[in-house]
Amino acid sequence: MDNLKAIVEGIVFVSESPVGLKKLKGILKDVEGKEIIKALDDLVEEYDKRNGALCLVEVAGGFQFRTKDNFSPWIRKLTDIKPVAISQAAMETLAVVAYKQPVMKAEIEKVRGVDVSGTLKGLLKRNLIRMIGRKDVPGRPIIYGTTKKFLEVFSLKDLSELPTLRELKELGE
Amino acid sequence: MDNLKAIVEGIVFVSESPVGLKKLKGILKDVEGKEIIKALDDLVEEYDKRNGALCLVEVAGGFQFRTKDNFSPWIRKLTDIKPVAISQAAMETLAVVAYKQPVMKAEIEKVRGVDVSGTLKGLLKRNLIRMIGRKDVPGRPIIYGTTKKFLEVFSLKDLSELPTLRELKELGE
Amino acid sequence: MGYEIKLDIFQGPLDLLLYLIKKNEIDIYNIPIAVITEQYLEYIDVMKSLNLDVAGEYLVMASTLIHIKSKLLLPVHDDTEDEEDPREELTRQLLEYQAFKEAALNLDTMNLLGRDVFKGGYLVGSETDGEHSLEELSIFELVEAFKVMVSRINPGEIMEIDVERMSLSERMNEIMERLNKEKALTFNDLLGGLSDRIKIIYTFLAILELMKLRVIKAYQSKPFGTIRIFLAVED
Repeated sequence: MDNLKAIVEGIVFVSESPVGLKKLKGILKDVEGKEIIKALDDLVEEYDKRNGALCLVEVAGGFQFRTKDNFSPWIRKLTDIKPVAISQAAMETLAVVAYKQPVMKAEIEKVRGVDVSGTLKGLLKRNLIRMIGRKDVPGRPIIYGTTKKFLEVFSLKDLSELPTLRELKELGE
Repeated sequence: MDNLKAIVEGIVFVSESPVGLKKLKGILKDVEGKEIIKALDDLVEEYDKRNGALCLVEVAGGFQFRTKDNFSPWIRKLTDIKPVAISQAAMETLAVVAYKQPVMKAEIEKVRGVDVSGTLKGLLKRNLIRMIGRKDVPGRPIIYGTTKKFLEVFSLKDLSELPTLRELKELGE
Repeated sequence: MGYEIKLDIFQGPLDLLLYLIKKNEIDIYNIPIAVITEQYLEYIDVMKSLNLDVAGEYLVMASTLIHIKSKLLLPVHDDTEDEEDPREELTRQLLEYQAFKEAALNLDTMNLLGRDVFKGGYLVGSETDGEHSLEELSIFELVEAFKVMVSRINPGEIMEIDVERMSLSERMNEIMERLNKEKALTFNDLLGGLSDRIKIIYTFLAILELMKLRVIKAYQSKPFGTIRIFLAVED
């Protein structure tokens, strides 16, 4: 396909969420995976080199066009944009879920030392975390984990890209 | 402004509706109108010449990035498989089926207080619920239950992983 | 002492303690409990005098601190050499909390979509209206939808939904699925292969429930003979 790169560009541009290789393969049936990867790589490089506001990034298991971060002051001047804000309390709860997942509410509360019902609910509503199942212990408490949306919002390819957590030194053991 | 072209590009890219000159002027206060027009013209030309899927077009009194016409067959393939949103009404019906299954239509309507024929049909079509049988009583009403797909979509191992009302209450109001 | 700090900037008792430790340049592995307890209680008093709601967690921590302090004052017995330092658990908690607090700050420095970077057509309304695609539906929305409805109907009809009930539904669905395919099943077909006691019980309850609902029928050709199950209504 001559214009594979352009087709990939169009598909990624039109999609609302990051487009993974699997989806591209599903649409471009006759094209080999490695050719698609090559097209994506070329696009990433092209937008990188070009002196524009856009870049193609790999997040949440797919590719997405975004503005480069140094343009945010201008974008935020758009009156119809309400910047995303996450409170410190919510961010702390989110951090515990992200690093300790799958994690129970009681465990989060033990770490933070406060009731986390409110922040947990807020994060569920924003689809940054989700209930991923139940723990196989008496009472079968719900366990929580992060979502794909979490990866998308925090510009992470996958969970292994989370910044490392400071080593917790074991005390008196 | 050196990077005026890039700033304009970023603003237009991020906006959902076409961005007019007036809006751009409002954001780029110190920049003269004709400079902004020049930046827009340059961008239109650049995307035109480039061998990509995108173009910058003037529509509805403003500028907007779009895919070029000849890419529409590919884009349509994408929208065909694009997951559709589920309405609040459908979600409510689905919730009643999930929690009260095996359940008859009349019971769902009693809880929801409205006719649910439409939403039931939609949920059946999406394979989120199914007819699991008929009751041997006059009228032989159909009884409904959720499907394997339902578990898949909500990332549940089985129905016992659904959160209970008490657990939801614990998350606070 | 000047309390220039707004108390609601603390994320809880652990956060306040960390602040006090930092302010006094204290070694977290060797916390002078008496000093810290005194300062902590002063903060609580200030909160109260400002008519701020002092969350219960702050008071629990206050009593923990006092408890540790009193333990440290007790004379050490000879046979308690194994006993751990009463401050140890607190130190462990503080260190863990500190690590996650740092992690939260790190998360905040990432390029946040909608704050630092933007995707095409990203506008208020387009994203926040809860328009989630079918692929990533959250159970939370489902449960919320149900809760809203339950609050609308009269309280007498609210049934307590529990895990057991849902396990039962799961088994009922499985039985109906098999019956729709295989038309007839014996008790043995359903129960035979099961080794999990709980599952056997649920399967049996599910059969009874489906019979009660008149969705399936069970027949037995002779006493103690094979019990066969059929759909009550053939489609």
